[in-house]
Amino acid sequence: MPTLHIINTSPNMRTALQSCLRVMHEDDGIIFIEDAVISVKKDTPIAELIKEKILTGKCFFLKPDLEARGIKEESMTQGIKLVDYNGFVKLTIEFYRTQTWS
Amino acid sequence: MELEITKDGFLINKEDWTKEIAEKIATEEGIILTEQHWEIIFFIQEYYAEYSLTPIMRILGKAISKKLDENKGKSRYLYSLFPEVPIKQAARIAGLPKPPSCI
Amino acid sequence: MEQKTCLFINRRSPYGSTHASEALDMAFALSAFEHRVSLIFMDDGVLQLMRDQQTETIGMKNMSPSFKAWEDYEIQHLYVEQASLETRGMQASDLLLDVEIIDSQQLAKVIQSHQFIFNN
Amino acid sequence: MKFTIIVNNAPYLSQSSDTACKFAQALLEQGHELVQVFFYFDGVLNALDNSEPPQDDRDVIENWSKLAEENELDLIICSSAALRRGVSDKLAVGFKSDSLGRFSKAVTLSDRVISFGT
Repeated sequence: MPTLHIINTSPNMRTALQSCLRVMHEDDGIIFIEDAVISVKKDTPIAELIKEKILTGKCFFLKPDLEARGIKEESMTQGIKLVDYNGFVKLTIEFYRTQTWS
Repeated sequence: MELEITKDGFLINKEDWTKEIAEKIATEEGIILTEQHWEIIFFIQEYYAEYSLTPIMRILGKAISKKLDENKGKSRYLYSLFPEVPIKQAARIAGLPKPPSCI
Repeated sequence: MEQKTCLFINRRSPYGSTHASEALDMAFALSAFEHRVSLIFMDDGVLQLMRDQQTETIGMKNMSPSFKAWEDYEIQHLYVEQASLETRGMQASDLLLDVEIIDSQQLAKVIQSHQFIFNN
Repeated sequence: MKFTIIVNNAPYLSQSSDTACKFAQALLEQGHELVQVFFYFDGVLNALDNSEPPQDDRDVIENWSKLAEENELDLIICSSAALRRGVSDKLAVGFKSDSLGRFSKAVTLSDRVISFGT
């Protein structure tokens, strides 16, 4: 029964993402919201860190938070998935439980 | 000497507590302390000293059942001694802080 | 009443913020109200279980004795992540309780065996 | 699906309360049930009455109040977290102060419990 991990802080400031990756199961998903959306940028150390997760197709980003921060599609790592609030709700149903990391 | 108490009548410094003060507070609560009361009062004082906690009713009852006597942990027994709100009244008489209202 | 399995993941150091102590209040309450609650300590959260906490000089209530009441509150398990201890130069003997020390893979399994996760 | 949402952060300093409110709105629009929104830690500050944000920015507290009114929601602030922070007498529309016991009941009834913030 996979978990949806919700990351809400920037991986450049906090260790939430690193801790999450350490204890997550391979079937789990991650959604990056709020300040965590900076993790979307391609060719960065963070992009490298989440590379495998992206390959499984279970890396999601909250689009309104990307837009708010002016992050353009062409600067994003390929393979990530964008969702709006409706999509976010659907993910929390698709996955069995959620775990928030700050 | 004027005792320092909170607006709810709980002792501010638990070092101020004496058996006489306990009796005075009990009178205010309309309770005359018997040996049975003292047993519970000492129990929650010891509990607080060990865990820095005044547990909620169900947990206290269980702890009393385990450590004192099965029947004494029953809420009927505790209510017979402290008829309003056992935890709150017993804590006040024992000179402990007001238990967290949340739980 | 349907009982749920609830897991608290404690990642914050005590005293620097209120996370540790208020999270414990919530965990104890959910457990006292019949849910099946376990606690995991990882990252700086392992500091919550450090022995010999002396809080008089910072003027805050010492929260560490309360952990010892975990059995009274029917907390199911207390887990500590090995890697988090190592990173902080700590070992089992630094802790005030006998806890289950588990590695990161085991921790992932523990998460999977719970319905609701609370992060603090 | 039955949801319980936990809001752990105060309004404004963090985005969490905004996100939680938008999430709540979306799930209600999809026809799901929101059993309870529970405010804990500094999240209880979301219930402060009389906040007056600048006119040209969003009003976080009012957004919650509106959502509660339109959907007859329970916005519950934890009474002991609130007491500690001086949030007691007058609460914003839709908010009620109650115990962790009330929250525990919501957990019982829910299929999903989702935390925002901390």
